[in-house]
Amino acid sequence: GGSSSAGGKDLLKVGVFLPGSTSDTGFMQSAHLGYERAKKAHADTAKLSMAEEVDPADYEEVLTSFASTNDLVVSVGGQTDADLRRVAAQFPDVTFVEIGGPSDAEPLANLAYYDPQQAEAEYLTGAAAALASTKHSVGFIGGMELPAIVNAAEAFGNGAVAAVPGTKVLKPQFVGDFNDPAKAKQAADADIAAGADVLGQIVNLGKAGIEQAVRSADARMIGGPIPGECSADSPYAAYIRTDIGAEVEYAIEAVLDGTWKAVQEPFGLTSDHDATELTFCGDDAEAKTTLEKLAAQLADASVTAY
Amino acid sequence: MIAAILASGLGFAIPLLVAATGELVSERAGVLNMSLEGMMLTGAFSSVIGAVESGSAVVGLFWGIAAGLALGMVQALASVVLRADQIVTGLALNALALAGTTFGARLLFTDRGAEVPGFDGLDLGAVGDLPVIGPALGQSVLAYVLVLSVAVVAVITSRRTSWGIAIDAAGEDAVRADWAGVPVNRVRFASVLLAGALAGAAGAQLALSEVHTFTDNMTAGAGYLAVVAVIAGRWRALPTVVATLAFGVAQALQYSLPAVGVDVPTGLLLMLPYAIALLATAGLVASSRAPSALTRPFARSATGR
Amino acid sequence: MTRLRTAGFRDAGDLIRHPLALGALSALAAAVTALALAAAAGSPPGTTLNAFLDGVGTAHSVGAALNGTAVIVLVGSGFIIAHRVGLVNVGGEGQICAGAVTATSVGLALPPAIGPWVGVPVLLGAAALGGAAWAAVAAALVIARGVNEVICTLLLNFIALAGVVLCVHEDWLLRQPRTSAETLPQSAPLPASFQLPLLGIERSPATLGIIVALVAAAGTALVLRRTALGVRLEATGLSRPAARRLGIATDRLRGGGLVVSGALAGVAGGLLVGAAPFLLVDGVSSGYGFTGLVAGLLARGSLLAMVMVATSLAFLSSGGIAVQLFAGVPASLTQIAQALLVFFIASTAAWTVSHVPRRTTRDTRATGGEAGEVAP
Amino acid sequence: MSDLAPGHPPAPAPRGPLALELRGVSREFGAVTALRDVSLRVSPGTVHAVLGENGAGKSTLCNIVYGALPPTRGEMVRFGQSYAPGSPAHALAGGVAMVHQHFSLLPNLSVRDNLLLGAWTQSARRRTLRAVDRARDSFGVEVDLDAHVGAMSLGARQQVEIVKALLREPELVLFDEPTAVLSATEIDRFLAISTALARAGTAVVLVTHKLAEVRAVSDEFTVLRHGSVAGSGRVAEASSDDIIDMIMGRQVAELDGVLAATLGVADPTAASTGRTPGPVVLTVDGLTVRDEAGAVRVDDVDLELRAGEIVGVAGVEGNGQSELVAAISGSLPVTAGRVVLGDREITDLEPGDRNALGLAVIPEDRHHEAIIGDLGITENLLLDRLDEFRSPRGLDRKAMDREAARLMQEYDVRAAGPRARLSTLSGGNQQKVVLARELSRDSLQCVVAAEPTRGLDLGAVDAVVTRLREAADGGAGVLVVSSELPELFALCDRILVAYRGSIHGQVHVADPDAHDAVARLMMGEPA
Ligand SMILES: Nc1ncnc2c1ncn2[C@@H]1O[C@H](COP(=O)(O)OP(=O)(O)OP(=O)(O)O)[C@@H](O)[C@H]1O
Ligand SMILES: Nc1ncnc2c1ncn2[C@@H]1O[C@H](COP(=O)(O)OP(=O)(O)OP(=O)(O)O)[C@@H](O)[C@H]1O
Ligand SMILES: [Mg+2]
Ligand SMILES: [Mg+2]
Repeated sequence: GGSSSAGGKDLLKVGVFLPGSTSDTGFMQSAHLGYERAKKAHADTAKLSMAEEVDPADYEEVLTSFASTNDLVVSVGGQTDADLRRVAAQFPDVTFVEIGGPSDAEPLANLAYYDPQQAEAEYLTGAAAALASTKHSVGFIGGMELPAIVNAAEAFGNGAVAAVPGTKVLKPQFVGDFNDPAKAKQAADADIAAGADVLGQIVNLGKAGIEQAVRSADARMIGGPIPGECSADSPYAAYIRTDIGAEVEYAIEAVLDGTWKAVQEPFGLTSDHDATELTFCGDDAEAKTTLEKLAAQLADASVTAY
Repeated sequence: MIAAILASGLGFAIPLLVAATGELVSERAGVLNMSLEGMMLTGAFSSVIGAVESGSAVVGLFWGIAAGLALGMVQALASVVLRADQIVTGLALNALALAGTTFGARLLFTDRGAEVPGFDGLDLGAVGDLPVIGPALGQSVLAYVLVLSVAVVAVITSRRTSWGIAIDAAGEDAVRADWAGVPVNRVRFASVLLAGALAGAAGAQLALSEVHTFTDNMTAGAGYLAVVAVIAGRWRALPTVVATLAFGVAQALQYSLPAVGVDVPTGLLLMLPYAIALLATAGLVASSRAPSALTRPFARSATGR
Repeated sequence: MTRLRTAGFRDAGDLIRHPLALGALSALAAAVTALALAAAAGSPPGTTLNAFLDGVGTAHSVGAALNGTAVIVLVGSGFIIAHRVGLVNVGGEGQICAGAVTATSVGLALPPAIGPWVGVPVLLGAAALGGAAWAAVAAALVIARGVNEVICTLLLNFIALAGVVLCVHEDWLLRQPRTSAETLPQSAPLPASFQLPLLGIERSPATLGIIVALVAAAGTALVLRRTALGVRLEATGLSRPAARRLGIATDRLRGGGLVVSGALAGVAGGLLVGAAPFLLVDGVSSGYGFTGLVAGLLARGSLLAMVMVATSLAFLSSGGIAVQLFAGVPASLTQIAQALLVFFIASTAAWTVSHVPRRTTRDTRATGGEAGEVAP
Repeated sequence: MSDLAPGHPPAPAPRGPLALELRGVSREFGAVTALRDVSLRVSPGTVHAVLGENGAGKSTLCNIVYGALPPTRGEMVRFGQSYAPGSPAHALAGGVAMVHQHFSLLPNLSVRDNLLLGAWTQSARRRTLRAVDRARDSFGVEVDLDAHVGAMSLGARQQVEIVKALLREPELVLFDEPTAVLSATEIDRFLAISTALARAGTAVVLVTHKLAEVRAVSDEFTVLRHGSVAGSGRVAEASSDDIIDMIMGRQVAELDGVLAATLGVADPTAASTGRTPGPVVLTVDGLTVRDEAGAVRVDDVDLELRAGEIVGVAGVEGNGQSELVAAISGSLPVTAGRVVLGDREITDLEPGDRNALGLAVIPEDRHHEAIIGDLGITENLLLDRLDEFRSPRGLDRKAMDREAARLMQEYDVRAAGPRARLSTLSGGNQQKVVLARELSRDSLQCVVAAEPTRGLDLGAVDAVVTRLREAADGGAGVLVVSSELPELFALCDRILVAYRGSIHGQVHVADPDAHDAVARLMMGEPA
């Protein structure tokens, strides 16, 4: 890594790698929002650059060229893990952070793992869904069948049952693509036809499809990871905020003030980063208390998400 | 559940049907449009832009059709005028449409939250509650309009009309059709434009009726399926319709099976529509033959005998 | 389908009609359009070009481009073989996947200690078999059922892509052992014996692959130009009835051509899993099938031209990433440029050779690709 | 080279406006000059014959008048007004119709659809159908509107072609080699029609290779040679010898009997060969062939062919003779029966294996089955002998070209060189290439030839006939299917007549009343 160029004063050069689209209304966009915030906040201490929408075949090339021109490389999304580990090994004097990687991965000397713990978040959305459901039947729609998503789906079920025992939880659906609304819609249609009236999701742009499905069947869904506004006619029963951007900011700050450590850093409710937060729409007081109770239980680890 | 499968199956089948109808005419006239996929995608893309810009779904529809026409124009230029290789240019146009719309989406769709005006499903009241078919009927206005216009096209281009005969003649043997006084290349050009317009409309249907948004590569192979539907339908109208429905239902099964708790690996479900398409072609096509001049360009100066 | 192969040399060697000349012109047009679009996206041409050149300049990206070239060349060679017997194989994508899957399974099944001298050949052999088998499905449908080869190879692509998803998600298939709920849906990495040796250039990921590919291309050229088999393949492609009458086993050659074509694409799949990160993941073929088809088609049967096209396409895409990184232009710009390139070449090529008789099994005199029936 | 034959008055100055006049029309195809500065005048109510060898430019001329090809230079005038059709559609609208050398009907449309092609409006369709009746009433041409063209005999198709040409009551009709594929009776039928047309005031341009037809119906003639007008005049005032002289710059005296016969300038005389039939080389036994539709095309045919004899198969086109040859040569699957070559059954062998065993085949459809136009002469000649030219460094192209050159020499194939693409050869030379390949095999036992001289120029016909004779003299059995009766009589020792798919009878050419016998048999009556 050469922290030499960048005209005159010596800025921290940061490369943020977003393999997906920064306008996917999901994981990547949330990370991108953090990137923008950090860019403003550290305008005079750090120089940020980013890459979005990269083909799996090209991960390694992008990471390599990032590593050879930056001091800190933040790679967002578990799918980059294999390449990132190899590149990190090749550039010992560059710092690497992977967001959303396998939560059991071994950190390297120069590679830390930040875990958004979507599972915990989904435990809450499951609960919220169950509380909002009138038919006591809920479903979950995920994008790709990645471990993080599979676990989240399981947590969603656990949460639902924990909040309203006896709730019917449909088999989670994985449409194979986070950004295909047509497929997400069909999956949602199928779940609704199977009796569910509130749907949880981790499908970025796929949300648009689910939205159509629930609107036309007056069912409801859970929003997130980027929170929106609750309103009467909105099909959203609740929003979960899973702030990936917070982790990008945290990484940069950590390196800037030298507190960066090569560890597995959790960002869920159990952590003190408050990157996760659920907003339950409507004014059902006891539902909200139930949710707070569950959140507390997660925080003090008296229950596990999955 | 059956009802649900039918409903969402139809939702997927209608765009296929619309696109396939245009492609059927074009292939009967002797031009194969691999670019159907690209036409649909571009149609979806610009229909959304149109709808957002104008705030009216109908305007959006027309933008979609216009975009399909534009791509059809390019394909026709390549296939008919320049006599280029239809398969390569088609695949190239698909690549172009995919990259182009992705690029455009980056530049234009910065605010994903924006409301996209679209066509909502009809509320048919009592009809909608019919057993089995009820839900399937709750399609959008646009869907009904499209299916109707497709039917009209099918009638106008049937073997019973002069147009139909001319189209078949151009696709069976352009030289002799020309000798008989049929303006072969004009017929072909028009057919490709028709395919483009309908594919554009199909894209609009996908974007404005189904999901009210555009996402990169949102057609995800639907265009290819439409082409296959024509072949599986042995270049005849009704079998083609059946094929599109079959593909639609196959797609729907993909999600209905898990919903009812049947545990099938995602991979297998992803294969389903294409596997069915393959079996269909393998099972049916052999018994028929394609228009003899399919993918063969025509130029009068070259027919000196 | 036009074939300039003969035209380029047999016909009065009109330079402008040579594929390379055309390629140059079309490339220019594509480049200009791409730069204009980049400007629209807020990056002045100068910046874009610099970024591009920086991008293709580094040792790493050259290596990456070479690896890409290898894959494209293999698929392209296969395409040309099938095309010579009159079949358009658009199934490269699926055949790559098939090759990657068999290669991975073999690599993971065999004892890890057998050493690269055995391991790598075995890996590529397995890959070839996989690709061949997948193409054989298409071949069977084409020969036995008379299905259009474009359609069934195309459909088999989608099926194979889904097949990879299946393989990497199912524990009973190739998914790596689940050590925890976090185990990613991908195969375990191949042991060292099955990893392609690097060419050993500093900081460059370039592997043995490029050598393999060039050998394959050269071999293909030799067979097609210098051997009896080559002539028989061509005859079959030009007129099946006549070829059959002259004692050529046309069905076998057509089937064989498609299968060999698939085998080469399969080897390409082997290269992809045999190079870092040495494992099978969803989307392993990442569009190389179509790029290979493009290279094969644009070269019109000339393997030299094909290698050149393949190289430029590979460098184009690695430069494209740099354009996104350093000029902030969406990466899809390079796909746009590539698509335009293909489209321009394909269109103009047909136009420039339009009065050379096209292949038709009906009438050797028909020109402009039109076949007029001769009265029975 | 527009040399008028000596002692010929120039074409008379026509009375009244001309139905067609060409002034210095030329057409080039790249290097090839198809027409050079051609002038021609056709008056209404006359039949104008256009003669010439293959590649002389006859079809090109017709295509230009019909708007299917633009001329490179020159102008056309009709009834005093300049005429430049942009497309066949224009020509049709302008009262010009054409019947093409290679038929123009779409095989997989019905007759009705074929006739209605290009009639866009309902009224146009009705008018068309009325015109069909008119054609029947005034010229006696019958067509079955619902028949599927693909399933019709060539004679029947020809009828449809004519009806189609007459639909719009044209003032000028172009017939390009209409009789090349017709049987004797069909030819007479056709000639009658063209005379009737002329009487009705239509101008008729008749392209043909056959002098007899010219004599029969035409008033004036123009001869093309190598694209230029070699002569023209009134048929009544020109002697056959002069015309043939113009056509090919050769004296009739030099002409082979067969050629003379084909041209109708001499009576067919059995070429009395000193050949004595040897052992049986080809046995066909209960051969039956059904087409995809299941219709019986060849019906339980038995025949024996002996070494050194030439046997002809006559018959009205579409009576199964083509299928018979196809089945023997292996390009049609046999439904029942067996085919034996020498002492070897070949019923189920691939065509290639039959060749290897010494069966030479000259297929009817040259372009489709016999040659590969985009390959060079060398490849076309040696494709089934490639193994002989294997060398350590792959194929020995030089040796191949040498061998090809030798064969071209021997069989008098005229072309740029062994590497010339076959599609650039004239039909005649293409046919010579086929002969060279098929007859030069050492294993040669038996030759099966279908319409070997169709559409070929005289030089080529000469070559074909001589080669077939030599083959027989060399001890091979020769089976010839031809629709040219005189040719058969001149060439064969005996003639089998095909009728409705079976061999209806056999006639020895030596018999005095052979001709009538064959004629009767062809009509299905007993000999
Ligand atoms: N499509 C073409 N491309 C190139 N040259 C052509 C083409 N058609 C005809 N020619 C040239 O024009 C010459 C005349 O061809 P044309 O078919 O008019 O001869 P023809 O007199 O009709 O012969 P035939 O009696 O066999 O019909 C040919 O010898 C050939 O050289
Ligand atoms: N597409 C073409 N390209 C080049 N030359 C052509 C083409 N078509 C025809 N020709 C020319 O036409 C001539 C052959 O035409 P011709 O009319 O003699 O064939 P033919 O004997 O009539 O064939 P057929 O028996 O099928 O009518 C050749 O000299 C050839 O050069
Ligand atoms: Mg002619
Ligand atoms: Mg001819």
